[in-house]
Amino acid sequence: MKPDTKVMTMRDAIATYVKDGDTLALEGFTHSIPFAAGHEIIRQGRRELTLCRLTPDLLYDQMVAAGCVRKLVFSYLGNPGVGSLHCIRRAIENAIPRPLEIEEYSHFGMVARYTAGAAHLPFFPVRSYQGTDLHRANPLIRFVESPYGDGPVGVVPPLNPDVTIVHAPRADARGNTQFWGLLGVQKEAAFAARQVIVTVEEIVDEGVIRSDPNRTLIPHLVVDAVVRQPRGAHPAYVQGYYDRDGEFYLEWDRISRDPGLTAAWLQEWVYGVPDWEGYLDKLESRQAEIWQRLAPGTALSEPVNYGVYGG
Amino acid sequence: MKPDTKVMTMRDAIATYVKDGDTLALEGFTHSIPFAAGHEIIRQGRRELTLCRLTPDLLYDQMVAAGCVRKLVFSYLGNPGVGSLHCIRRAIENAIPRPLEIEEYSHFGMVARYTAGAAHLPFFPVRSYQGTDLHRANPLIRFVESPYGDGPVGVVPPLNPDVTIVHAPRADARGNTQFWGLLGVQKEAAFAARQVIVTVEEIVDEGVIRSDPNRTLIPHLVVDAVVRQPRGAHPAYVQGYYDRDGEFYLEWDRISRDPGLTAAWLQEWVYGVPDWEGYLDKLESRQAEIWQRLAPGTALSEPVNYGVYGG
Amino acid sequence: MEYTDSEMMIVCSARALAGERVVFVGVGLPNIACNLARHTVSPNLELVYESGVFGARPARLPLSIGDPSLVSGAASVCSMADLFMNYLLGGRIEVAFLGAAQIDRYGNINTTVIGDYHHPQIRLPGSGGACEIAIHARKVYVIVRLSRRTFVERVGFVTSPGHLSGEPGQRAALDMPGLGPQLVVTDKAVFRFDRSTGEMMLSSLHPGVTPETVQAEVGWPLAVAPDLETTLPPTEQELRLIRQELDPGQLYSR
Amino acid sequence: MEYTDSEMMIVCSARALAGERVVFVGVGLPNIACNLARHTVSPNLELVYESGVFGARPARLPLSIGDPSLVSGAASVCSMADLFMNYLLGGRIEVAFLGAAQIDRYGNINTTVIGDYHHPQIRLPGSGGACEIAIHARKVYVIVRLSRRTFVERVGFVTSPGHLSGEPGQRAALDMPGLGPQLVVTDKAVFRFDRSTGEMMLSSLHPGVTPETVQAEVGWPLAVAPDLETTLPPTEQELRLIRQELDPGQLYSR
Repeated sequence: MKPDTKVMTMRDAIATYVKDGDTLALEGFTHSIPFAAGHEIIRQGRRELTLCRLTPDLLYDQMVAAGCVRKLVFSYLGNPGVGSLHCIRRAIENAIPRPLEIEEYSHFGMVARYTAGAAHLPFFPVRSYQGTDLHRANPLIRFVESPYGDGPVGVVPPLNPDVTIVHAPRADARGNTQFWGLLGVQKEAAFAARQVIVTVEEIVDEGVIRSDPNRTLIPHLVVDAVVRQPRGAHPAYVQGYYDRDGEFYLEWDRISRDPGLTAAWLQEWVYGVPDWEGYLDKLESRQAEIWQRLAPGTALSEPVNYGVYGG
Repeated sequence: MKPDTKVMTMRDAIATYVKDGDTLALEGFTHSIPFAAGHEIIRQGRRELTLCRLTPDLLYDQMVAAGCVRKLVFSYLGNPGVGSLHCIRRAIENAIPRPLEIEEYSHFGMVARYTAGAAHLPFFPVRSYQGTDLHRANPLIRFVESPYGDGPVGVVPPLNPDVTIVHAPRADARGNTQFWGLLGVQKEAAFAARQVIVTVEEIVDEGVIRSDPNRTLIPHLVVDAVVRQPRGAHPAYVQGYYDRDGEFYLEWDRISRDPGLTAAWLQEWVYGVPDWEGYLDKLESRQAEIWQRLAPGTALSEPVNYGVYGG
Repeated sequence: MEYTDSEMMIVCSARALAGERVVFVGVGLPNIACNLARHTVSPNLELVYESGVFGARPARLPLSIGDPSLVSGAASVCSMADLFMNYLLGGRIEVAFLGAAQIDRYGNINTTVIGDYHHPQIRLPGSGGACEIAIHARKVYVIVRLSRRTFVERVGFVTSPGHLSGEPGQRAALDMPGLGPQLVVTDKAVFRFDRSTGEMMLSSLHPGVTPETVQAEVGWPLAVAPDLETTLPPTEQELRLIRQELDPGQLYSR
Repeated sequence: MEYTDSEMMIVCSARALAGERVVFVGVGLPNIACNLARHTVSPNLELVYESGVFGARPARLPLSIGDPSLVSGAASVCSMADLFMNYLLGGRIEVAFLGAAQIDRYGNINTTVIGDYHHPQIRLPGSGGACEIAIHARKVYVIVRLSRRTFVERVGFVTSPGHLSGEPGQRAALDMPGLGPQLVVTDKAVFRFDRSTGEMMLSSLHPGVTPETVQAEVGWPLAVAPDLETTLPPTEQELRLIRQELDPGQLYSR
């Protein structure tokens, strides 16, 4: 069980819950990627991590470049809409800055692994992988005979991270966390984890959360730390809060092709700032108009009536 | 694929999509049970049905009493908070009005069957049934050896109804259907079905639906008919619309104990009215204050901002 | 103060929740017991309902686990797939309450059928979620009235496995994460289970009840705990909470 | 009217969606092709995005399948578990687009690695959802530029199975619900597959392209369809839609 007061600083949350050698999942499919948390992990110098994510994206590219990572568990290595993740490619192809072990699935394989992890199922059937070389590359992908006579069925084992970190629009102080927009695998990854850190755009009164319980995909029951971190997903986006900073995704392609530029970028934007507020200050000092540029218009959901019963 | 205009009368929807001998799922866990649709099936005299539901509840008790049903697939036979489902018990114990075949699971077994049905998985692992007699009573519950060395794991086969019928608060005319409150297995049962009928309290403009796409659990892609049927779940409740009519659940206990009273009730309330409007008229003529009695207060969800991106 | 059998059962159940944090709750007596525990021994107790509700704040006494009052103002409401997978199988439930039509010497429970399965004498409700609860919840507490019809040497049908035939290690060998039944609360006495034999044993007698009275309602030679106690009667505070706050209509506690 | 290679690929893909109803769409050319089809040959085409979006109404050209403009105003947005299970494995997808780093004679696709898996020459992105798409979508359309590096006799790694070794019935024997690749759209020509041999065959040459030009970029002796056609160039209406409405910045169609 989790304590009642879970609001922490990012520094304390990472220092308390993320240890060298841990298996981590920082999830979020394109949407709401926990960049601020990842940078803090780099800054605190965590090492020998196993990082799990469907789409490692720029965040894991940066963590690999920083030397935090021993192993990657994933299903798609790409800079979405741009091209390669050059740091991860360098690590896999040339062991720079260090050798990188990989364990590879398809998207649904990863989804199924988190789902099985959350439910403590010994395996999850995916009806995939037949006729491919993926199960030759990864011996954890196996086949079982269907007891209903449908032949062999591809299965994957559960995935239970030591820590799952997700970024969300809002939570209450106890950790009841609400999501809208793309949901990715955040719910499954959180329930599958031993410990959960939630970083949010806003900490709201629990009355806001309780006015719409169907939107609470991660309940406080499984949450260990709540970190208020506005704009904590930049350069990714948060639905209704800010847009994706597509320019940075392009710029990272240029930076990450060169190990020297990459190191300099990490020095300047991660090690060289004390925290995410420092990163945001630097960002705004370079691009005064950035948040105006990334601001979406307003499109509110129509309310629904849950009703008052009794009382 | 489904046509664009799907709004139909209840009579036409049932006549078009429900055939003698079909396997049906009328789902909704306590909440939003499609009583109006069930009554129309009785009224149209459908026979030899296989009815699937976690909790048959009063609705299937009535359909069994009316002689529509050849077989029941279920996990809990009870009048919630009251006691037995007497008509179903009579059918199982004494073949009245006809023998009733049963196929029995636990709740999670039924949930897993719909889930596997929706995803066309040949089986779903439940990690249940070991040490019980349930798999001796139902040979469709089987065990497979985990390929990761965790020993035998209970599994269930997919369930794919010919028709799934659910009642929901609101949908647009194409069938994009939104839910709040208890969600039961409605989504899984709908995706698992060959055809889907949605009955709703309100048909709303698609702008209402599209203002909150995360609430659309059943997309128009899988919906064949949309029936506007306010109060279509009575005596069950619809969150925010009306309360459960607990008095009727008690009264049914009395009526259903006696085959004669049961037949008279069906005659008066189902066969004796032309449609659900007739049922509601009769209800209001007996209890003028019924909807005031069952009206909840208002408790609106706090809106969320999805944002406008582009345009 | 006078009290009813039901009130005694509620109080015994609530007290057994001291130190527990997450309980899977059925409607009726368990619901009142869990809420009583929140007011007394276990203020941070979290209630999980099979229907998909976590962190309910009902404005009235819920009449079923699907009551709309459990939904409005809850912390989270999810599908049944999520509830069973992420909460129950996921190992988040520390204690769950079960009822029983029959319970045997080793805590195995029947809620399916009396007589032959295919030609039943009495058709009972079946498992619902009980089978999964019995396997996955860390501890199971049974609430049931004492009766020779109910307490049988061997249940005719195992819906929810207890300690099986009693030999230690059987549950683990069958991949059951939970410890099985730990407590049986009745209107006459409370039972626990012997860890080495898996057998139910008389643990506490309600005031005025003799071991012989209990044995007369149990269908096997009943073991008695070496430290057999007399149940402390409900306190004034417990009764006040039940009568004034938790079940003011005496719907369940009468 | 003049047109670019990309515009030709978009137009060929869009035309092949005539009569189709539900398409699984990737970003870039497939996205523009699907939207062009909605404006021309298939007005009721439904777009499903791997990211969890159904019935999108984007107010701008989405830059990735996770673009927020796909979410606002969509008919339904679900988790990736629901998207893969209920839409893709559930058999709801009629056509899906795939790209390829390598594609072979039988339509097998490699997007994983060039060289040894454990000591790769080039590490490619991997499967993403492509492996499931290739198995479960009823038909697969491949969009890829023609090049000898890409069109190889046998892919070095099968990420997404096509017609395997070409013998009929292999896919069904491996429990694959989908029919496999049906169409390969390139900048020089369009290919289909021989039903009896599973082999890719040249089906339509873009204007001005000779069979020899195509063969030079294909790593095996290429079969030619008996009814080899010349691709109809993009119409004025198609080009106007692409340039003015679907990709006004010529981000993808240049």
